[in-house]
Amino acid sequence: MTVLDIRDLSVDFATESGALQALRKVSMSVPENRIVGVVGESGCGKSTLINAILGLLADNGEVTSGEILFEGTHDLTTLAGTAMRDLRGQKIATVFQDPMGALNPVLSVGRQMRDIQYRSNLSRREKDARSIEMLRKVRIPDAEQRLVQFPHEFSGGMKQRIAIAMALMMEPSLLIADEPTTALDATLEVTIIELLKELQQQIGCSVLFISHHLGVIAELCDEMIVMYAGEVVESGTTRDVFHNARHPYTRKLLACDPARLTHRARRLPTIPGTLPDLRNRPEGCVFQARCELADATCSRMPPDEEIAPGHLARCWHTEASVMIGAGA
Amino acid sequence: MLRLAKIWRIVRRIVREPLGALGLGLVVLVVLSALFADVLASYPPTKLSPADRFAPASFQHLLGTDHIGRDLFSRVLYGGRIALSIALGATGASLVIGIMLGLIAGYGPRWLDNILLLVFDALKSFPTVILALTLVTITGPSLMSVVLVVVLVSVPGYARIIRTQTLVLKSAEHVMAARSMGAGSARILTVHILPNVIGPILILASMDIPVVVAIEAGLSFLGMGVRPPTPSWGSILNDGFANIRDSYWIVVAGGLPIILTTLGFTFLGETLRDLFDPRLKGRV
Amino acid sequence: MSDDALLSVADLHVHFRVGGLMSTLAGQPSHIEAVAGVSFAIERGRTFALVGESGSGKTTLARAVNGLQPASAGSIRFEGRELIGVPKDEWKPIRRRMSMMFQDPVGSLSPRLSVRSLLAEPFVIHGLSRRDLNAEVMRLLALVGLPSEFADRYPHQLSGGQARRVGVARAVALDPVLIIADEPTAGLDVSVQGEVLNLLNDLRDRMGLSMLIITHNLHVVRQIADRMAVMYLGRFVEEGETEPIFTKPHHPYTAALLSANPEPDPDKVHNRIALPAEVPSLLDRPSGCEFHTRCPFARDICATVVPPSTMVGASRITCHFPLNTELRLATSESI
Amino acid sequence: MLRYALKRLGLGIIIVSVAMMMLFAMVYVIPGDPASVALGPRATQEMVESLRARMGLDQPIWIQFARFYMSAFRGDLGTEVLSGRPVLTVVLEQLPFTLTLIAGAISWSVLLGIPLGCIAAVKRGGFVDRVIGVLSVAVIAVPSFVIAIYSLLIFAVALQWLPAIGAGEPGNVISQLRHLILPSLAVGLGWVGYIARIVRASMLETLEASHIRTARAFGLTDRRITYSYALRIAVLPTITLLGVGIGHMLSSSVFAEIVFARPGIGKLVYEAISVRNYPIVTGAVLVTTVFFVVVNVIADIVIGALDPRVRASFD
Repeated sequence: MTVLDIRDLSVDFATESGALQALRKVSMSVPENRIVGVVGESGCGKSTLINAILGLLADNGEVTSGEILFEGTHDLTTLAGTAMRDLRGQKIATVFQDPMGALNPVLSVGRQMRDIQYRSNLSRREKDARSIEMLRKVRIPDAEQRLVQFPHEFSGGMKQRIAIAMALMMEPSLLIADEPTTALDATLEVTIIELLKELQQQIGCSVLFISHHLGVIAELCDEMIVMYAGEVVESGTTRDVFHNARHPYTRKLLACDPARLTHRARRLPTIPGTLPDLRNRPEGCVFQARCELADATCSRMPPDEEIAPGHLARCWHTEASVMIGAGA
Repeated sequence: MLRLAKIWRIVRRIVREPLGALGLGLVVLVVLSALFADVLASYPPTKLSPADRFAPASFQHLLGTDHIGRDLFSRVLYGGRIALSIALGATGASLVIGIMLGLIAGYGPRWLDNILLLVFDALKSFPTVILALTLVTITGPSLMSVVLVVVLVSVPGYARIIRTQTLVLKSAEHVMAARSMGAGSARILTVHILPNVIGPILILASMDIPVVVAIEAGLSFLGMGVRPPTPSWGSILNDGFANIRDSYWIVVAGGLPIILTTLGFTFLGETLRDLFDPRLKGRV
Repeated sequence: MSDDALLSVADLHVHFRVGGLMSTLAGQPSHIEAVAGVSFAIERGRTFALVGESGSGKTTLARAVNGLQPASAGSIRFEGRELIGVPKDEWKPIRRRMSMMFQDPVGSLSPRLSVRSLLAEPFVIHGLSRRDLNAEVMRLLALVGLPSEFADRYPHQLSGGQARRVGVARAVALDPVLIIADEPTAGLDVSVQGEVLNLLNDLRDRMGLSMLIITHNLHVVRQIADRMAVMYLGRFVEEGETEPIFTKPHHPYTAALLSANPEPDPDKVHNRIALPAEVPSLLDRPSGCEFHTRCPFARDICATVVPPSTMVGASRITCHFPLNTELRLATSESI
Repeated sequence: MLRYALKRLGLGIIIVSVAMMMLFAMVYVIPGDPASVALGPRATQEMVESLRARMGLDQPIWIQFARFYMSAFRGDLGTEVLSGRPVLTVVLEQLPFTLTLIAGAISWSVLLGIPLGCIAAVKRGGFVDRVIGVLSVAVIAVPSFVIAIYSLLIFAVALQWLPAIGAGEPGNVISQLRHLILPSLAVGLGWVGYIARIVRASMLETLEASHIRTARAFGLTDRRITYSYALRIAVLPTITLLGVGIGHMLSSSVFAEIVFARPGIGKLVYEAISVRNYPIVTGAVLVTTVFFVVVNVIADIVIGALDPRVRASFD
């Protein structure tokens, strides 16, 4: 079964200088019990995608086409307030990037963990016991004592653990993790990733993991999508995308990652050029201005070419693209 | 020419907001009537005519006359001159002093900052009017005393805001960058800090003009402001208050210009702030 | 440490005051040592990288070298001159020879100044405004590969990469011999990081610059630095040539940092050195080896005896039990 | 918490001391001899001299200051020149009237201002928000003494609904309340605006914080998010504002007391000034300053109790 199935999703933002198309015809799915990564650089539309799924788009944002099917039945783009709220926290949980701001500063951690269990019929003591159990799962030492403490009394890494504990407390079927390790140091980052992986297997939920860090995606995710300027340019299993990328952008992005260079290079690879203006999208392929393979065909919208079963690239030149970035 | 076009653009943006249009209209009305008081007034503001005492509003006396027969309309016009010049002068002086002290406190050594903060806090802990009354008893009621009171009351506020901003900017990376290049304190304060803190404080100061108008009128109402017979809205209220039961129009004549001026400047200031510094919204 | 080094730092300490009178009276420490006895040297034309996690004291160390943060003890020799104790008004000529770049690409540019004024600023500060400033601005823009119309833009109109280029231009404006760069690639996308590192490498080769790079990003270090030092709680745990440290780290902390780098290959099997517990507070430094609270190889002696600083191979390390095997962080296994 | 409170109290004491220094400087150092002023132009040289000696004015300046300081800390603010009654007694007699007035003003402006601010924040950008916004600005702008005079004119003189003068019969609560309505209206009206605005602003700011986004992502109800998660943070600035606002209210109450001929500190000072009764003036200024500082210390302690971050930052 597919937990999350997004089809042809487009989102526009109204701005003073005209409509800005933040997402264009985004299709992706998160199968049951899998970890799906979303990777892309700033401005690629990762945050818009999450906000659209959670129904938390800013007031000037609007879904102009497509649907977001959750567990095959609910279309999240049309779900009304209360029904959406019932899904959030219950079936869909989220961990955000900024561990410092994610918890309410004037309420104790225990109170906040109790509050999100408001739907259950447990007594206050039982809810606290459940909170302690979750805090232990994310390896917070002295969980009982720490329940009465306030967020500022925890370090950044601890706060992110608490956020994960809260997200997984109701055993959701989908966990959305929005760059949960970006603000953390490298040694903390790997422990959080390992923790997430372990808890995902324990609970058996699906995870949508957003990151700009290719290494983290490679290590954690089963499948992945690559986004550029509001479009999914390539998707497939992590192995397919890393070993056999076919979209020129994906190939260049992978080549840029300095972690691939195990020896000192004369020149580091880069992607010359800049993102297109999303208020004024180019006709056809969104990457053509920065692509050396671009030709006349690229001014028409490229198809989602199937490279292998489940491996798609939105490009006219998926055959020729294997030459790109090969030198790296 | 460029400047004029820029000002015109700002005016058009202000007028597009209903509140801004109302505020700008009132301010223009008050300023013009003060500027052209000698043209508009049909009587000298201090001319007594005992025969016409306590005359209600009529075509001869648009707002009536007071207890010694002076024409209230003329007094209101000339009172506007006093109110506006004190407001501008005192606000300007407080701004200059406040900005300087704020920069010193924020950028200077820690001990000086601590001393200045204590002085600001102590000054602010005197209730304004009681402080003003005490001061005026010592210096005697006069225009300068009113200015002095305003400066004492408003400098701590400006200085504190500038200080906080300066403290934040002091460790900002662009200031560190300038320091690492060898820039001296004078350059850092004038080029890298002041331009970034002055905008909000100017808007706040423009919103303080009605407060100054109120302080002047209030002191004059208590007989502690400008000396009679100089016309002031506050002293008109004072004259009228003694006769409130029989001749209500005197207090009406004294109060209305105060209300219109404070509302006008406040509405204008609010609109300016919303347009140019939305971050300040809700600051009081 | 050779005498002809451009910059040599010896036993440098930097203190911060914490808490007020009350906490001092309550017997709590009134100072923390952000940098606690650090020595290193940078040769002319070479690049030295300081690596560490947040709170390790690397930024404080850089600021102390530049005189922005007063040092409390030790020595900093730059071009043969002792910098500690130099009076405030004599720093200016030194800062002309040594420039600094700050973390935030946009935030380190004064928001109300145009790119033109920002680029002219070094000349104005150093009383060189008789030069043709416009020509200098154009020269600098060309040097960092920005079109000349950027002169009239303001910082908020620049992307991170463009702002970083302006920062680089400001840093090299007066032909310094040393550039101190605090996280030069922080907040930039990977495709832009490469551009900035290429630019820095180019300029170093062309202008014969030396660089002190502060970063938490190990890939940056490998691509740009000749020597490196790993900092933990304000001290160096390992210092030496970059390449040997990457292939054969001797300090467990260095090894843990290197192993904490997820690699962009889904088939890699990771042999991680996991670090338990959290970084201790500087207010409460551990006894003995300060890393022993998190070290997976710690033994009894580590908790009590401060390890000596020793040379192992080409690196200077501070550890009782240096690792001595080739680091095999990840092994490729075809599945 | 105790440490935080003690620290805050210590700072308060220092501020009062500095304020006293300034007050002393203002009254005693600026030219004009209080003794001759107090006795009037017809007093003989000996009379002035003897009063100067009685007031300690013949001593060196620093001794005068030390005396002033020491006796003030003992609660001795001197005696009134003419009646010979202790100044503190005279001032404390009047204090309750002013406190009642301020308490009245605060209670109705808080009761009205907080809900209005919440409504405006929740209905942000709508018609109701705009109306509340304009009205708040308007009532803040108009000076309280003009409101006092106009409300006297309208409700007491023209309509004759409410009494115009005094504080009501002693012991008769109804009469006292009726006498309280107009003055507390004049003192509190602007505060309805202030409070509504600050509650609206900090409410909006809080609602945008990322922890509120987290709370939404956990599916908490809008009611709970607004009134339990956000309002708890949004009222904090209101408490600070009220602490500072006590100073403004003391000022407004001077006017209200004079306009409505109501006993109180303001009226006491005003009358003392017109007869140049200096000890009363300094005494009243000191008492109100101490009152102001104490209220602010309490406000800060309340905030410390409600916001754990503040407590931590003070350690």
